Amino acid sequence: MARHNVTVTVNGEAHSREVDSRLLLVHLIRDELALTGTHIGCDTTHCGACTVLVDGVPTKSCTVLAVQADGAEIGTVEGLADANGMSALQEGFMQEHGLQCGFCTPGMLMTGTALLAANANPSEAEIREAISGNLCRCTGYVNIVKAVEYAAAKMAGADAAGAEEDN
Amino acid sequence: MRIEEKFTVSAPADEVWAFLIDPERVAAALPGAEITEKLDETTYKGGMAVKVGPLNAAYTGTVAFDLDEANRSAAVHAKGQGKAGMGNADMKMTSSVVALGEDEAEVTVVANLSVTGILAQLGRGMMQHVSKKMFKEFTEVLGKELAAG
Amino acid sequence: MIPPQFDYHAPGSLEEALALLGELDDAKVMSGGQSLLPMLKLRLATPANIVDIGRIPGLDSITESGGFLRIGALVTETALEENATVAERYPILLDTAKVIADPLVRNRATICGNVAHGDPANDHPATMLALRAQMVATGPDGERTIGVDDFFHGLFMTSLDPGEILTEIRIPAPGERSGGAYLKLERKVGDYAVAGVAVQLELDKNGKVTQAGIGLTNLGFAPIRASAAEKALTGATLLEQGGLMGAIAKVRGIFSGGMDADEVIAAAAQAAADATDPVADRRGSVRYKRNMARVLTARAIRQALSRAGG
Amino acid sequence: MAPRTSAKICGMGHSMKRKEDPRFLQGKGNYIDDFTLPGMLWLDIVRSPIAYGKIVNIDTTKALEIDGVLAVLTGKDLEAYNLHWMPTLMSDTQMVLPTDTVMYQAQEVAGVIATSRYAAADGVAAVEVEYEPMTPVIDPFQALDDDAPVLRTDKEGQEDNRIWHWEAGDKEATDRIFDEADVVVREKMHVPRIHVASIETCGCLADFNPVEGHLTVYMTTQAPHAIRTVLALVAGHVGLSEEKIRVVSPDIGGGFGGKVPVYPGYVIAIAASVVLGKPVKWIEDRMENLQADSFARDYHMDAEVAADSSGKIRALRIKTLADHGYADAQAAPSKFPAGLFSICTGSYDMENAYAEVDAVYTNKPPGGVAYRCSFRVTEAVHCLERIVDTLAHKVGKDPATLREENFIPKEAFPYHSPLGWEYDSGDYQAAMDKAKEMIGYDDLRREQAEKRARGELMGIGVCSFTEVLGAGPSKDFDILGIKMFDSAEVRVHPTGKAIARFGTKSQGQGHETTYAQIIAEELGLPAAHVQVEEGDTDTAPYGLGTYASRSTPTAGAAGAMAARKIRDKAAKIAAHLLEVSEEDLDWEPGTFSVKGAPDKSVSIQDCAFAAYTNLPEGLEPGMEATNYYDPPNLTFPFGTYICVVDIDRGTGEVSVRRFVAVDDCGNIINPMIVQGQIHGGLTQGLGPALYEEMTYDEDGNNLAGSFMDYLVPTAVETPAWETGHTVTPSPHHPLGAKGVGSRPRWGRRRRSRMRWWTRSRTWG
Repeated sequence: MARHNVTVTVNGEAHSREVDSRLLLVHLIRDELALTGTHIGCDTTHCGACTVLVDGVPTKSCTVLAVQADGAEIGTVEGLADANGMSALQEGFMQEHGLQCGFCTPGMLMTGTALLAANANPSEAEIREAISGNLCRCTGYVNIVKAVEYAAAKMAGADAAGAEEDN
Repeated sequence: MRIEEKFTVSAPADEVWAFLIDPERVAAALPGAEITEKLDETTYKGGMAVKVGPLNAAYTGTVAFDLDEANRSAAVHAKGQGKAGMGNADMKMTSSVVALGEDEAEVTVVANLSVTGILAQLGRGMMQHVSKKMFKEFTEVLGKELAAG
Repeated sequence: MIPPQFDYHAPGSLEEALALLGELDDAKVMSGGQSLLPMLKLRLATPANIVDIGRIPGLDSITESGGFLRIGALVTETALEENATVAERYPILLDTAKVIADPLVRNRATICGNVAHGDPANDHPATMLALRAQMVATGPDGERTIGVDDFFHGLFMTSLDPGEILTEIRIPAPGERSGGAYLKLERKVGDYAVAGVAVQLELDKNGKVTQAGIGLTNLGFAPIRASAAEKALTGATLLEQGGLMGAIAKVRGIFSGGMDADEVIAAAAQAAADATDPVADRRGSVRYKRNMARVLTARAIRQALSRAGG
Repeated sequence: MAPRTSAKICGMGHSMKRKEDPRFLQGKGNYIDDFTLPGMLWLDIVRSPIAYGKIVNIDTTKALEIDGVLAVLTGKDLEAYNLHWMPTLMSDTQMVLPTDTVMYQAQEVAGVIATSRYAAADGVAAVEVEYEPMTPVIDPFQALDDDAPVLRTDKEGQEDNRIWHWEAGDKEATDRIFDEADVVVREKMHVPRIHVASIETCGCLADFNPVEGHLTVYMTTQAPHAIRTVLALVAGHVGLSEEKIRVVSPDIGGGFGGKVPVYPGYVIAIAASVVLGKPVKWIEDRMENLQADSFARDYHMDAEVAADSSGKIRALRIKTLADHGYADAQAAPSKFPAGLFSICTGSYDMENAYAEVDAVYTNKPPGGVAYRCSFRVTEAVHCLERIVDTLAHKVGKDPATLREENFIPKEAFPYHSPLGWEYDSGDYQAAMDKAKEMIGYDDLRREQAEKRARGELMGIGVCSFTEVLGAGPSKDFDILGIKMFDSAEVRVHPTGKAIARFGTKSQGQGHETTYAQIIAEELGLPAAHVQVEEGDTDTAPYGLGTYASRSTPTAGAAGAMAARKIRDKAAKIAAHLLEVSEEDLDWEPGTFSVKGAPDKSVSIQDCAFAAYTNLPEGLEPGMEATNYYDPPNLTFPFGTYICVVDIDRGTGEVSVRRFVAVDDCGNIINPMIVQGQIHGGLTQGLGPALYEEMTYDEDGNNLAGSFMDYLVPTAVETPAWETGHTVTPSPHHPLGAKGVGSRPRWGRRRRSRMRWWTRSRTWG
């Protein structure tokens, strides 16, 4: 079986590995790079627990080969918080009780992060549609929707504050 | 799963009957099927490869014939096991031939097919489609072969 | 679930890809991989080689030119959903893309992949039938164009040769008064259709149907064109017309004993149902699925009419 | 109820943000597949594609040729150590690996051990197993036919497929009422076989140290202590005695009852680790999880209600057939083979009742887990609420009114039910009133009447349930003989910070937060200063674990009681510090002060420091306490749920327009968490009502073995749940709490989607 040199930048850090053709991206992230925040929940591309950002696009990493991601910028849950603390969306999940067992949460966060990047003020229906590829068994989704709304409001507030400062 | 087919062949009933009880010819008319060994007068070893697009399934097993010459009715019991945990298939099929005219015969096939394993599980009626198609191809080949013969 | 072993190839050009397909034994083309990878993980498919066309430049554009909408091999469902031309002029395509799998899968899944997979449960094939699309297959001897009616042969089977790649789908540009809709009944988001119906209608200036295209999803061994239903609609005037012309048409209709619009639509819907050959599974019985084909066809016709600008 | 403590202390009634969230939100949770040990090997399992048959031969040659594959374990290998069978929690037996016969599709047949998960998977595909299929018994009714083959030929004296017969109530008296009743309604219903489908599958990492003879098992279990005991019982004879076993249950990605049983994979991984002397990891994939792990429900119920002509319920009679698969592997209390199904008289006062359940073997996976429910309570509620609805239709009464007229009045508590329960407290009308008001019940009924007149379909469903939680009091409740108490150990350190350990194990319920709040409530220490630990059998006190909504009623109470012991000791220290007698002290959470001189006070932290530095004479140093809490009774939470659905007449599609849930779970520890639990329970009720069902074809093929066909609702199908609550404290629980965490309460009047002709009375 062919081996391939793969270089990916994960959360801003470049990693090179030699991998088999068939290695799944999620296993590269979890097993080779030891970033275990990205989870595996199904085999059939339904649950979204493995969602990561590939060049900014939320992607189910169990349905992508590691070689396909060669050269890509990958974002995982470990990259969401920075020196200033958790992101607005992470904070929203905590404030609105958008998680229980926490297993689907990293995938939800990555999908939610991409949604907010594309749509700063999503409606409830848009949020529900956006996370429809991410299954959650604990929360009933109500509080996940609220968490995204919380983050949108917080980010809008921060933007407004920033704009005022610029003025 | 029960499949029932009735079709007419433009050939004498004797010829149709001779075809239906010849394992080699039957296998040749079924795409993917082959007879590999004769175990005794009525039992054969064989295989069946099902290829549908990128999907591959191969079964190996035995075929046993139980013929009722007087009524021109053949009971065939084929059972096979899939490779790599694909599951098992079991088919009990009775085919009977009735002459409709000198050069025309009617074949009635009643098959009970039971398939276990992932192909049956995927819940999309895939096996029904595949077996329907196989029967259709079989009857076409049968019709052609005999008409040509 | 772990895929079986295979060798992966990522050609940088179409020529290179075609050469690989020519050289390699048992090679399978992959674009978005959203159908193929799950099949590999289930070990239902075990190709020795995978040729990933995802890195070939120039295959990811949607353009409208020469009387066609041209969808390249690597155009994703998401790209289709976000395309302004599609939203404005081909709403049936937008309808279709939006009900495929889920948004994350659509970020990688391609329209051409959806079609080339040859799965009668996939949604685009029916829409392509309704739109009378053309499939552009590129092989070692160059391009050939396959009409959609000659493309689908059955479960996972198409007219594509093993050495060919579906490089483009061409959809005839819609006439001035035309409209289409795709309706899918699904058990939940992300599921294959219980039944799906694509309807594309072209009207003349009097509102008469000049051309009808109807395709059906997951209702048989292959995507189905509901020809009798199309015929039932063609030539019929299904829109209420205002003013004097409308009144005259109505009176004429009454005297000629012709069917009114509701009756025509009902007849077409029934004809679509009659064209189906579904199997019973967890999505429903044969009878239920046939009925759904009827109900959805009627609804899709009405929506197509209203989009045709009533 | 307003919180008694300040926001800083954050005791009961505060919606404290969860202490576990920061690690989950930053990808730093520790789930089972996140563990890696040096030299770790991988186990993957060969499973049967057929439902029933003989194993003719297992050929491992090709598998062993694969690079990285080290060994293949079969039933014969385990038989050499007498490890091929194991007991279930219901004292039945279950195969670890078969030696001759497979009993259901996806049953474990062999274990492949390899150096990577990829090699192990290749090994599984290369093991060639030859089967001789037999005709499976799939239909539980046919399983009882005289000519049905006996499936459990391994069990001596087993002459048919019946597992047990259970009954409750006075049959004769009940029959008499039925004979003379004005009205009798009857309905047959099936609560389908479903699956917990937690997003994390099951798995373990077994690490046997051959030098010390010590085994550590990291596993996704809701009941680590019970599992350790079971492992010791199964493998004690090969030297794995209980003190040599440590079970560590890390963060769990959802349990819902499905992570209580011992699955064969765990035992195979342990056996492999013992044989190879290396750590062995086994992680199920989704299809294995859905197809082989314990199911829930699968009760075929034939229910009848006898009433007078006005709809006053007089008696209830239920005959049930329970399909348990090939082994009874429930995790129910020993004396309750049908769980707490006898709560089936629910919220209604009636003269008598009789319920019986027969359990049968079939060729399906074993189980019967308490899925988001207290042992068969969901089945009981479903059965009763549906038949009560049928009665309302029969006597022509509004379903809500009929319920109200039959409620046990609040003055009647404690109430003795005809099937032997003593309900602790309740005010059913209050919950009904609140639910009706929240949803605007009367307006909806009017709208419904108008719509139906126009031929449109709209349904309104009402359900008033009573649950029974908190198993349980030791006089009645045990699992494999172990009494169903639970435990807590609280230690307050000199600086006034505490660690509290419990015998339960959270799977998302937020124990790290709520338990800290309970300690905070009792001791006045800020909840932020209370570290909660669970799941490590080496450190946590013995407990029966978290399932069946028992944690707050048992372990929560144990935490409160342990904290009270500490407070009693702190009072002695405070009296010493303040130089007064104990009787002269007042207690406000966190502070002891002298009666009449509130400025003369010491804090609980002062007392903690003094416990290590400045003790009154004769008092034992330190500040810790342990409590094993044996509840005096169960708790009986209740509520009313009302749902409005619109139905597409053409397609039968059901969409939930609104759903109001009013719950009464007694005093609430953390309202935010309780609301979250209710949302989750509702969604897991929506699933089986409209989407989820494990079905089998006649050949025993599981037709819902992946998320392609096991339809877990997404955010699009799930409505925006509306919740409310009333508070009726439990008189016997130390905190007045009743527990929550269950509540999948959804009717399934009709599987409307599949029936486009949906009758207009759907859910009406």
